[in-house]
Amino acid sequence: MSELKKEIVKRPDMSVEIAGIQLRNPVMPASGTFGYGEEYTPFIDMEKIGAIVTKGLSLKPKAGNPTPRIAETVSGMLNAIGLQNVGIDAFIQHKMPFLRTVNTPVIANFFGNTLEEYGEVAKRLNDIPEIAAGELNISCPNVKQGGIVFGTDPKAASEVVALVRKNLQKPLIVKLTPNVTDITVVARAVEEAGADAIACINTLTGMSVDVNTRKPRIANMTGGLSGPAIRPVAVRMVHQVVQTVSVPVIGIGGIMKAMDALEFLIVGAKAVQVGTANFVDPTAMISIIEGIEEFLVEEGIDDIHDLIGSLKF
Amino acid sequence: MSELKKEIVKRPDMSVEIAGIQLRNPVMPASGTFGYGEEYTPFIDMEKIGAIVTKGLSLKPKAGNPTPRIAETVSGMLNAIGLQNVGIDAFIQHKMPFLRTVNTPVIANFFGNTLEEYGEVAKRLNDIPEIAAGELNISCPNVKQGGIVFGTDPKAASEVVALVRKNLQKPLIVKLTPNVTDITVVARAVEEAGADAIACINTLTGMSVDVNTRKPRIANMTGGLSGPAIRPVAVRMVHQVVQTVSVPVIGIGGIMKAMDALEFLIVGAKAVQVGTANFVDPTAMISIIEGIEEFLVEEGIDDIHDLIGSLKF
Amino acid sequence: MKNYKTKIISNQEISPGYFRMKILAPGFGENAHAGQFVMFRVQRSLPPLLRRPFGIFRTGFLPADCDGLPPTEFVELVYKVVGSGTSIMAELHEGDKVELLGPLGNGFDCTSRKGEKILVGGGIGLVPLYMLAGELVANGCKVRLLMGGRTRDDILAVTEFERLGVETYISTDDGSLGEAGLVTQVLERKLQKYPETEVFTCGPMPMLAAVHDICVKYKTPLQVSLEESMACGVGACLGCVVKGAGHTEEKPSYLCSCKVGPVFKSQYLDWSALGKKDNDCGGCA
Amino acid sequence: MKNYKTKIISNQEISPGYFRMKILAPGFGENAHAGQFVMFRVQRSLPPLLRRPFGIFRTGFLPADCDGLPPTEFVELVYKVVGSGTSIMAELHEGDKVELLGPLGNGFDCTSRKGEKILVGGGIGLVPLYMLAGELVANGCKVRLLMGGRTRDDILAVTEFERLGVETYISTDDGSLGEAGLVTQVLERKLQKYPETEVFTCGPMPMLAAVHDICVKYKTPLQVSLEESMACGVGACLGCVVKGAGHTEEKPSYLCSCKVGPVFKSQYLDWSALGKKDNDCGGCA
Ligand SMILES: Cc1cc2nc3c(=O)[nH]c(=O)nc-3n(C[C@H](O)[C@H](O)[C@H](O)COP(=O)(O)OP(=O)(O)OC[C@H]3O[C@@H](n4cnc5c(N)ncnc54)[C@H](O)[C@@H]3O)c2cc1C
Ligand SMILES: Cc1cc2nc3c(=O)[nH]c(=O)nc-3n(C[C@H](O)[C@H](O)[C@H](O)COP(=O)(O)OP(=O)(O)OC[C@H]3O[C@@H](n4cnc5c(N)ncnc54)[C@H](O)[C@@H]3O)c2cc1C
Ligand SMILES: Cc1cc2nc3c(=O)[nH]c(=O)nc-3n(C[C@H](O)[C@H](O)[C@H](O)COP(=O)(O)O)c2cc1C
Ligand SMILES: Cc1cc2nc3c(=O)[nH]c(=O)nc-3n(C[C@H](O)[C@H](O)[C@H](O)COP(=O)(O)O)c2cc1C
Ligand code: FES
Ligand code: FES
Repeated sequence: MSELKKEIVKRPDMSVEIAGIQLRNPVMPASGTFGYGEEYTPFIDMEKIGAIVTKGLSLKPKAGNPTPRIAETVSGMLNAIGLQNVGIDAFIQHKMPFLRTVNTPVIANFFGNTLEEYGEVAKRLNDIPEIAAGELNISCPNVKQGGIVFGTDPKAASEVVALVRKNLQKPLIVKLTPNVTDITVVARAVEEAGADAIACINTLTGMSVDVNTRKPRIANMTGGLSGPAIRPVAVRMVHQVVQTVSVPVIGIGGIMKAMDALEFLIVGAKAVQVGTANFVDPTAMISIIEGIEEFLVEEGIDDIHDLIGSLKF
Repeated sequence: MSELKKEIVKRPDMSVEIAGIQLRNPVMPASGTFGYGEEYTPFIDMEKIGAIVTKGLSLKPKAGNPTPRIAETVSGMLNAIGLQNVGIDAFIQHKMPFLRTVNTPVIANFFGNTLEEYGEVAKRLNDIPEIAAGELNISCPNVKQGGIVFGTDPKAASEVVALVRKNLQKPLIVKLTPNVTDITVVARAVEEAGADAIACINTLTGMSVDVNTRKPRIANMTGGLSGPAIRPVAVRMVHQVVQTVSVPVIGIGGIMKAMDALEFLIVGAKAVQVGTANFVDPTAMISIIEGIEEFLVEEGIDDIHDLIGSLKF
Repeated sequence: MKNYKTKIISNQEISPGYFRMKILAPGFGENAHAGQFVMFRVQRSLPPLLRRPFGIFRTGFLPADCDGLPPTEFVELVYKVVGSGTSIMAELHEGDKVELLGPLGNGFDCTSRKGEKILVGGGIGLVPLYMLAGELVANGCKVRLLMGGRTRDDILAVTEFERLGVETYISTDDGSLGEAGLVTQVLERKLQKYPETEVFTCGPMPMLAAVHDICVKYKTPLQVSLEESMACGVGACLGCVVKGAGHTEEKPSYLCSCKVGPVFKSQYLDWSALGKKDNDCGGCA
Repeated sequence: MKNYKTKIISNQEISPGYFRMKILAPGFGENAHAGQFVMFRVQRSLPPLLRRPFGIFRTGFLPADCDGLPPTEFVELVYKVVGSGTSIMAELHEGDKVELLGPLGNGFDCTSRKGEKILVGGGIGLVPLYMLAGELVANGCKVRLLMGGRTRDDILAVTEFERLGVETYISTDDGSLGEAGLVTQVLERKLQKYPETEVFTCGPMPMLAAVHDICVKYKTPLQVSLEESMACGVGACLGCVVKGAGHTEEKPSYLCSCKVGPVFKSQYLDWSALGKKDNDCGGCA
């Protein structure tokens, strides 16, 4: 783009609203890949990104899985962290002080080991005025129902969302697992149960074997596959969900650069989350925001809403 | 390995039996990536591989989907060929003459547009003595049930397998789709309905968007994701199915080299299929066979059965 | 048709963004015809995953280095850097290992010797026309080549075509070389002047479609070389098909462009569908 | 701690399979301590996906090229080619662009100045000990370095350690350099001779475990540098944890080896678990 053109064009409006929260742009980290925000302060300006999303929080601290917990695969990685986190109390005490200093909406990702616990964590979030919204991770096994993952069963998903909806006095984003036959069924159930927005996808369950030791490469045997390898599955599912629900959808899965984020926006995601890319390049989100803005300018689009959902089909 | 050692060790026994068919080694092409065999004769010796698996056959010729049908993704590819094939009659007339000349078991992959058609194709396969087994692809939409894919519903899967089992007087391999919440449920249903072996996985449904044209990169909008990107998902599902059923399992998904095939064998697959890799390197299967043999020699294993299922967990 | 595991003899930029790559390929030439192609494996590791198709620019022999040694046979590609694969190719050097499947597909049919021949090439579409021009000239035909491109940088190998004895006519969109305008305008003039002609073309789809329309208008036989996305290049994946003439939803006709093509007689193609992407129906694989 | 988008000054093989890479890194040295590490991005394109962690061998300044210009600051890594990422690194050249996150983690604690110091390094584990030796010598400590390796090729930078004023003792499994046998045998002899000592170690896990056992036996304080698989290097992913002393299923204690470590005081670790892989429980992410 010529210098001249750069001067003339006014900067496009990148702001979006998700579940009632106003974001300066649609780019935010994916839970579990950005710690509690503070870890990345040396590398990026927290007030340039759309929101901060915390590591998944539970009522009590959670120790997580044995190691090795991560393994690289072809254009992806497997992780089985096991939702290790400091617990909601320590979060309030040790992590919120930093988050309060940042002028960017904070979204608290959370989960429970039982239905009741989900409800309890939701209640505790009400006590923290600086938390803009809760992001409910339903990709966890329902201990009571013999380990069936909440998010793979529309009824269980609906139940947990309804309970959380009742307890949480903040906007509620529900994050879906891709390990299902038909994600639209779960999306619809979750919308009807009261989700204000849907985020997808979480990781695909995968496994990798060290041929020389004949052991699984992560101790937990299976782990969640993330990174560019899964992007086509994520784009497909986000597209399906957008076609199904009327609440806003946040697209996640293998976004490394602006072009990748644009795929999700074009199929109709109103915002995107960047996960594994933060590990590869801690400044990835900034490049993505700049790249989206540049694309809008080059395409002569003033408002990002004119791009969102502009898929031709 | 030293020359000396090479002379002393006897070549390990690589032969396996799948559903009553004796294979000289456990490596064969995945349906749809090897045409009807003849296409690859300039590049590899058909009598070195374990079996030949044909493109999916239907009762009538099938034209397939509009183009573009394929697109490369990060470490994978999307395809929506739409099961284009010559139909069973033309197959017998034009493709069998070549296949008869090759001293390698031929497995006919097949499908139907309706339940009845599945049954009809199975019957027609009985007329071809040189077909060693049928491989039933249940990843197709059931027209009658509103397009629900046979293989994603244990009841529909069971029904189609039972019908085919009744009609087919040959060993029956059933090939599963990975686009399900719990592949073990379908695997069990299919085993109970009479499958002699299970092959998995078929492709993961994915989508990719050309950001500049804002159109899907394949005309059919969604396509099947294959290649190394999906291997962790495939290894996980093969492991799950091996733990669930007692019939032999054929592992498929992202196998590019011997090390990849070994992952599947170690988790318990009795044979493997190589798909996308044939496009990348038409001699891939030969390298894989040689690589497995070399690994067995180096590990001092005489019989491949001592490797199969040797996962430590 | 063979899988060559071979190495690069040279790889040079010949115009901004255009490269010529000479690759060692013993025995390649005797089976290669104008219009055929190769599937080129950019590197042994990812990315890219799939091979990339490239037309054969020419085949030949390097002069023998020492007395007594046989001369070195090569195949030469000319490529434009457009994406990830060709960008990596541009970085390759003499001696780098590459793999090559070929020669593949059906090339141009040069059996009709009567009349004059007009070749219409746009940009990188000039590549297969070089070998074609050579064969036609050898057959004793009068060959005229209409070269089109966006700017002068897109007009390749003019001198080499002329050395074959080909009459060249250049047009560029911006007028930076030859006539300003589209190559199809030149074609129309030439067809008015030389009605007894056969046309051969390769280039971007809009150009091919325009050439087709003109040839229909002048009732001139036309052969076109198409560029479809390819995965296997050998007729196994069915990813590269194009709609044949008379294709309908009810009686569909798909032709494998790697096996039946990449060169087609224009009348056998469904021109209403070509170059358009459409999203008709569902299906599984 | 910063993300350097920088370039390579030099990259040389120093022993079969071992390389030294000097990287331009202004301002790096003033914040770097012995035992810290960097997350190195092998190349901008895939593969590999994730960055790779490497210890800091040393930091320093190149002599100024011209009068008046400030001297060039660098960080130096020493790495062994073991897999896909390090293989690609071995092919990099002067001037190639690379990215570097660092300095990261907590290094060795050198505050205790009393007594003698014994450093035990196995193979590539010698890397962080070089900077440590420098700091300890500067503190006025007497430093002995026990270097272990499979063969003479695994014994790195002996002369450089000696130039610091370090007493070196070499042992190799095959006896091709120094004493034949394990470095831990030498350690035990030294501890018998110099009981008032502090030990620092880095190397393969079986060696670390053996060093730990010996130090427990001789009641000698020990600091170990661990190598866990890492994705982020900054404490965000929780992929790199190790079990802390007193870890139980009921009261689990996981320490982030990129943030709390990679150097730990040995008594804070759960040695019964270290170096063993175990598959206890399920979980989602
Ligand atoms: C029969 C045939 C002959 C060809 N001959 C030449 C030639 O002589 N010189 C030349 O420069 N180019 C030729 N092409 C086009 C060439 O194959 C593409 O430019 C190349 O594959 C792009 O690879 P990439 O990785 O750089 O681009 P990508 O990053 O993959 O994509 C860039 C563009 O190239 C297209 N493309 C990608 N893969 C393929 C593929 N497998 N087949 C066709 N198009 C693709 C994409 O649709 C996209 O528009 C030919 C194509 C065919 C089918
Ligand atoms: C704090 C720390 C400091 C290190 N310092 C050095 C050093 O100074 N010099 C040196 O040569 N090596 C060092 N290593 C080890 C180095 O990180 C690995 O050798 C390197 O990551 C292997 O990459 P690869 O792609 O070549 O191997 P891969 O092909 O990925 O794997 C080969 C082996 O390396 C291991 N490995 C792969 N990725 C990682 C990772 N992210 N972290 C740890 N291990 C991994 C694998 O488990 C496998 O056993 C250090 C590791 C850590 C954690
Ligand atoms: C190391 C790691 C930890 C994660 N932890 C969580 C978590 O605590 N809660 C959650 O909802 N998702 C978690 N995820 C999933 C990511 O938020 C995201 O959905 C997934 O990684 C896909 O995006 P990506 O391909 O951009 O990484 C985690 C992912 C990774 C890689
Ligand atoms: C171009 C293409 C066509 C395919 N056609 C079929 C088919 O006709 N029937 C079938 O059962 N599977 C088909 N498949 C799926 C493969 O057989 C295989 O299950 C899948 O590609 C995963 O293996 P891979 O990663 O090794 O390619 C096709 C795959 C590709 C890439
Ligand atoms: S490219 Fe595979 S059939 Fe033509
Ligand atoms: S490597 Fe990510 S937390 Fe340590």
